[in-house]
Amino acid sequence: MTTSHVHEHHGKDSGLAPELLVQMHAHMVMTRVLEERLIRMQKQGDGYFWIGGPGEEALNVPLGMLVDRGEGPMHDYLHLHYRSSGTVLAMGADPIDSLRQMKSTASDPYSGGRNFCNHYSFKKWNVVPVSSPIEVQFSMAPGTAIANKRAGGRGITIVQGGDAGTAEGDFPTCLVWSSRPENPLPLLMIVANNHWGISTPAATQHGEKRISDRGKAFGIECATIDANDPEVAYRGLKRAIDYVRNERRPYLLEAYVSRLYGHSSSSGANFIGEEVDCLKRFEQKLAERGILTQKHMDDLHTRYTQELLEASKRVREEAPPRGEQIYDHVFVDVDGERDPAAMLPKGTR
Amino acid sequence: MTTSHVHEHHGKDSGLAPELLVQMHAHMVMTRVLEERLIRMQKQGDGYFWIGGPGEEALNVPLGMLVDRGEGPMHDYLHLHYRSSGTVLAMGADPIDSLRQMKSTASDPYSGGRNFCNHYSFKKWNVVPVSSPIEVQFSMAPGTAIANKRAGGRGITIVQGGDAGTAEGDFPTCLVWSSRPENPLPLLMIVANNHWGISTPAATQHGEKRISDRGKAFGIECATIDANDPEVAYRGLKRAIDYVRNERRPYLLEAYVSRLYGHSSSSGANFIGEEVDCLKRFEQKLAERGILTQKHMDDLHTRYTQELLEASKRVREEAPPRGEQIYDHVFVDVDGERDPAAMLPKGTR
Amino acid sequence: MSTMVQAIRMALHVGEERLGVTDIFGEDVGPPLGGVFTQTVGLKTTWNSPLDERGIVGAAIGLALAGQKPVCEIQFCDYAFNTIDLLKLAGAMLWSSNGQWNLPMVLMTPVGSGIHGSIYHSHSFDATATRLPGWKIVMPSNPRDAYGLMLSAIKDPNPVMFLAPKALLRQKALPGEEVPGAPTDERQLAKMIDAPLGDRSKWRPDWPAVEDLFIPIGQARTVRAGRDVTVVCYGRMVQVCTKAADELATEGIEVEVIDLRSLWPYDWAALKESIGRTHRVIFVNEETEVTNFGEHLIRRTVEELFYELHAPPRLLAGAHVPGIGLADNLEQASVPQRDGIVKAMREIAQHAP
Amino acid sequence: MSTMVQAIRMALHVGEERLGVTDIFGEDVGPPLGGVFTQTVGLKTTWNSPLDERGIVGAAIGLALAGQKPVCEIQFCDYAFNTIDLLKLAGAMLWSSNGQWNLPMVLMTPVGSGIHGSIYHSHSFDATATRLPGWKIVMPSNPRDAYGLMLSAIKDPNPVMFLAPKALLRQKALPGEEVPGAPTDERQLAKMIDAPLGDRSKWRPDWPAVEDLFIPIGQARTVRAGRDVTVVCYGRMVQVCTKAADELATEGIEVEVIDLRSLWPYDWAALKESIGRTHRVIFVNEETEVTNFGEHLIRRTVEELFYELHAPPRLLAGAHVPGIGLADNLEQASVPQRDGIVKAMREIAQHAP
Ligand SMILES: Cc1ncc(C[n+]2csc(CCOP(=O)(O)OP(=O)(O)O)c2C)c(N)n1
Ligand SMILES: Cc1ncc(C[n+]2csc(CCOP(=O)(O)OP(=O)(O)O)c2C)c(N)n1
Ligand SMILES: [Mg+2]
Ligand SMILES: [Mg+2]
Repeated sequence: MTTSHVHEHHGKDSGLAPELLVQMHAHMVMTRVLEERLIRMQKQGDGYFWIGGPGEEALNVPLGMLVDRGEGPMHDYLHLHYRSSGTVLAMGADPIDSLRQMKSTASDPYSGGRNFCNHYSFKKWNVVPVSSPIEVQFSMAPGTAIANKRAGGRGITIVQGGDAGTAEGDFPTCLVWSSRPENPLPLLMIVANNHWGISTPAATQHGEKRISDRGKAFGIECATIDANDPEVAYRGLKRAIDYVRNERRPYLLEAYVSRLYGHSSSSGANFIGEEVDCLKRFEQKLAERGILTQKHMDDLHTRYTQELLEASKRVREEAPPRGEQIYDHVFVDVDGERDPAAMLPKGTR
Repeated sequence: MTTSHVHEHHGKDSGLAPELLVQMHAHMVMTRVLEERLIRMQKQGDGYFWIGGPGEEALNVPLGMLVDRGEGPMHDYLHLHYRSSGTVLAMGADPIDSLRQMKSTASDPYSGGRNFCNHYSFKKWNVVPVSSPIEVQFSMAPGTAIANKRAGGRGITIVQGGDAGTAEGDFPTCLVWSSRPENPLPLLMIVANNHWGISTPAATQHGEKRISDRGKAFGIECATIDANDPEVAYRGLKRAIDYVRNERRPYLLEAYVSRLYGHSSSSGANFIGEEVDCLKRFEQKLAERGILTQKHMDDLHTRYTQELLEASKRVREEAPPRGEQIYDHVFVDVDGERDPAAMLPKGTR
Repeated sequence: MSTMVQAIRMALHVGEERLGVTDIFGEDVGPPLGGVFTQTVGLKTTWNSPLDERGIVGAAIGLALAGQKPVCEIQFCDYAFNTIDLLKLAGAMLWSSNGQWNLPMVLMTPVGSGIHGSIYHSHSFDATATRLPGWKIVMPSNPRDAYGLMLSAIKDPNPVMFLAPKALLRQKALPGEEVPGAPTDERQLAKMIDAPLGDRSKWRPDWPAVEDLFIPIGQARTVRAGRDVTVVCYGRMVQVCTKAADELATEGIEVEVIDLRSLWPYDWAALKESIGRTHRVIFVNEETEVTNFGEHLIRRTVEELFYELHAPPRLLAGAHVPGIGLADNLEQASVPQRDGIVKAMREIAQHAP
Repeated sequence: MSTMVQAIRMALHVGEERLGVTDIFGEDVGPPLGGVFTQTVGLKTTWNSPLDERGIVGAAIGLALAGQKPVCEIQFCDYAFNTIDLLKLAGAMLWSSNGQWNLPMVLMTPVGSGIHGSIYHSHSFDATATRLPGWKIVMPSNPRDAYGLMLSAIKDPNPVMFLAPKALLRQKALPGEEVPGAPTDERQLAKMIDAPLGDRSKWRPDWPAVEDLFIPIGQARTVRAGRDVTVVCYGRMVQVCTKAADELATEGIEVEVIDLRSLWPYDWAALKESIGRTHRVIFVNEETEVTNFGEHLIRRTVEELFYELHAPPRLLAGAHVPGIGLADNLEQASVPQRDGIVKAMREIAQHAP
């Protein structure tokens, strides 16, 4: 059966354990604080460009908490986008490494100072490199999903992108390839719908009432949820992930999110008051329900802010990569073979 | 309202005028005879490769009869595929020109001996060049449809491809671009579904129950018809074309067809007994209903066969293009400007 | 003193008003943004497309087939690499239809490094572009050329690709590089055609009466005359090479700098004349150095001018690595820098056969 | 005497049995057809993909990311031009992740003209392929090299592209070009591994006990020694150049023919040694002649061997036009032919400085 409906659970209890909500809240705060630190660094000249996920915490943190983390096809593969900080932090990433990537230091573990901030890569956790081209992850995801299925375990592949990106051919490629009658795949497709593509409103370009409806023609299970509520998001994600894990079939989840600081530093990276702030809304609920006091939450915010401020100072002292390192990692060596990079004609530059 | 259903009208009267059916039949016979002549030419060494449309006559001939033929955006634009001989013949193409393209003569009006047979191009009739790459026509069609809409007349754009090709990103590109809320387009998308992609059965690769369902998420009107019956096809096409002409909105039509001589000469180009022969079936009906006698139809078949045999002999005498002509038509000249081709370094070959 | 981005915008305006441009479109090209570099803000025929480069190129081809005159944009050339088949198709449309269908379309896209763009906002496109028979390729190095080449591109009945060096888009015109007819006071020009920050829904540009300027496609420009060495470059490298040449002049080495401006067709006559005089030539571009357009120019040079050469011809180009890294050191090690160019110029000038 | 297509098939079989190949896939690669040239018929891990080149390359990348060893096929390289962005991404995966993720994948695709393939079954891919940093590129000219290069490609932990000259796929091996361990009786080999016509659902191949043969990627082969002129070629042009050289031998001109075999990395040492001896060199390939890989080799030659040259280096390559036309005259005017090669060899041999 194929379903598509918006779950609304604001206010009323979601049935999730308070401990879980507290943990979720802490990850969301750290994510927000990290993004705000990255934005500040860029504005202060400690980085060239910022793009990230403030406004997607309520979706991305629960995702990170639900992932089966590990290396190899028995665990989940993640093909994330440049707004996925909440997911990797919830998985256990050290926020200072994000500052390193922003500062383009040699110590940046994700790209060695080569790529923009929030372009993650964790081999040990199956988080494949985030790349700037929109939607290409949807063409690669079926490959890791084939490996998940072949491995015979419960590992699945999760791929995430934005709403405007679904106009690229890679999105339907993922729909077609994940639902091949010959080999349906354990693949969860997540569309983080913030209703924008840089400056272009989704409503002007997209005739779909729901993006998730695009899965129906393929018999793909699909749903649309309000992911500005982390409890709704957690339950929607859990339902989807459980389905994919158990049925070994694809699922398309559309999640409404906010874009709280605009598209990127190119558009100013200033707080957008009109958008729903999932963290603020969540904190109100936690306070109302007496799960956390506002004081506790404010203190947490202050502590994390202080931690990351100090971390950013440490990062400022770290060395940048050296020019000749551009020739590192073009190929992995095959024993006995001369490094082909060494065979390059090296023109003067 | 979005509909999707298979119309079945075999046997019973379709309400189409006998004169129309007779004309339709004649075009279908000519199309079949032409394709069989092309196949023979290739087998006799009078051409290198055959690909074409035997088995799609019941779809393509009605399409050609329903087109608003002319040049410019007040008329229909056609983005056809390599099985569309029935459409261009019904529009009035001279079959001998197809033989010329098969024989790669300089007189081939479609490509001057450059392209494979059944790769049509009629500037005067808005039939844009058929190209071998699958599905790219679906990325170009929105452009001519924008021009149709802008012109303010009743002209529309019609694009046609096969079933396997819908796996390419170009097909959904056409769905997205034709249904943009900002500017919905008068665009008829036709998928000729013969259930094969060369050797690959559609059922192994495609999870869609109906390909036409893919339009639904975009609010695109869609239908699936049995186009092995030219009367069903005529009425299904007319309904679709009228809708697009009047509403200036997109329509997705999936049409079941046969592949009567296999994929191409590469797969032998022999008659496939198991597939429904739309012409044979139509002739039975015409005879049953007393609209045409079998004798008349056989005579027509014989006469066309004779005509094309003689035409092929004439074509055999026509000159091939000259080698230096490869430099013709790289650019249209801008007055006063030296032809850039003349500026080429001409390496020895 | 207009900037290159203003020059492009004014050329597109002239295209709309006097040359029949019907559609200027691409991602974020229309209101409210008017292009990620403001290159299309305030224009009449702009519209936003879905985030789909294949759709953009395809729609432009379709529009041109239907006799419209589209100018489409790929937001960064880094994102054009999933459309090469369609670009080839566009270049082949006239040829494969034996002369029936020409495509009066322009594709514009920002290229090159120099804005800390990291791996996906630093690509060059000249090597790929010159491998597309049926396309004309232009690449300006200053506002005036950007204006004049865009007008010629729009007027041309063939597909023309306009490669805009993104690092130069916001630079001001130097004397002699102004757009003819545009106010020379930059504040005034900005007030007339630059959109205000924030809400622009009510703002309308006040276009200056700019004049026609059609810089012939295929015509190079000698930026700096010199007797000792010929340097052939284009785009962002023109300024770098000119500065390097000025530096060497203090050592008494006179370098001639030629701005190719059109990559296809290119001005072989001008190159031949200059190389025949200086007998020494260096080709400079930012593109990765293997199977590079500068290598074509070297091949042409040794094919036709071998015995004119008093030194081996040189290529200075980008490193053959998978991308341009974000860190300064990485970017600088990846594309030609002034010091390396000065050094190469000195070496080749002093080279004794 | 196996054919190249049989050699490829046997190499893929060895890949499955001894080198860990997990997936051989692409359009019509699996049963019932086993490839449009029968290159994958009877293999164990083959499967058919949807008609979606982007999906094919993407899936191969994903499989390689997950530690599988895929060999994917693009049915004709003419249809790979909508995947260049993904090919670039694959080549950049290790580099952009600072060494974390290598991609053990092979992409194979038929290239070149010679089968009357018209505009879309005649493309070459060597220029585009050599513009993909992070990829290794191999291109065999005979069955033995096809076998040995495919085994090395499969064993390599990096992305390797295997370009198969489609016009040679069905040619029989000449003496010395056999696949080690394969029966030399062609009837016998065909009976063992070629599928019967018609229904193959019950047929199973009987694989011969072929031996390991790893031809190092980056190692050229001297096909024919000669003192007067060096000719550097690959793929289909190797036979054409060798025949041309044999013809000139009757005039007393001894041409050395080098089969590059690997385009990236390429065997510069071998080229340098040969050109240093003959002092005259011609590069021959089928690819369009502008921004052509042979032009890179000419650049490298003049950069390092300028004063060794007794004649201008030459390039013989494809015409810079939008396609290769179907008519014989058009195809022959578009790609290098034996007569033109003989003429160029004679000219350069007799060239007096
Ligand atoms: C293939 C490609 N085209 C264009 C761009 C430039 N670009 C970067 S982000 C973006 C908008 C993406 O919108 P969406 O997919 O909705 O994701 P969001 O940024 O809203 O999360 C564009 C056009 C790109 N990075 N990649
Ligand atoms: C982009 C592209 N990929 C591959 C091919 C090779 N090819 C030619 S026809 C064909 C199958 C097309 O199947 P379908 O779209 O169903 O059309 P049909 O031939 O069945 O009418 C393939 C794979 C091609 N021509 N273009
Ligand atoms: Mg968005
Ligand atoms: Mg089909």
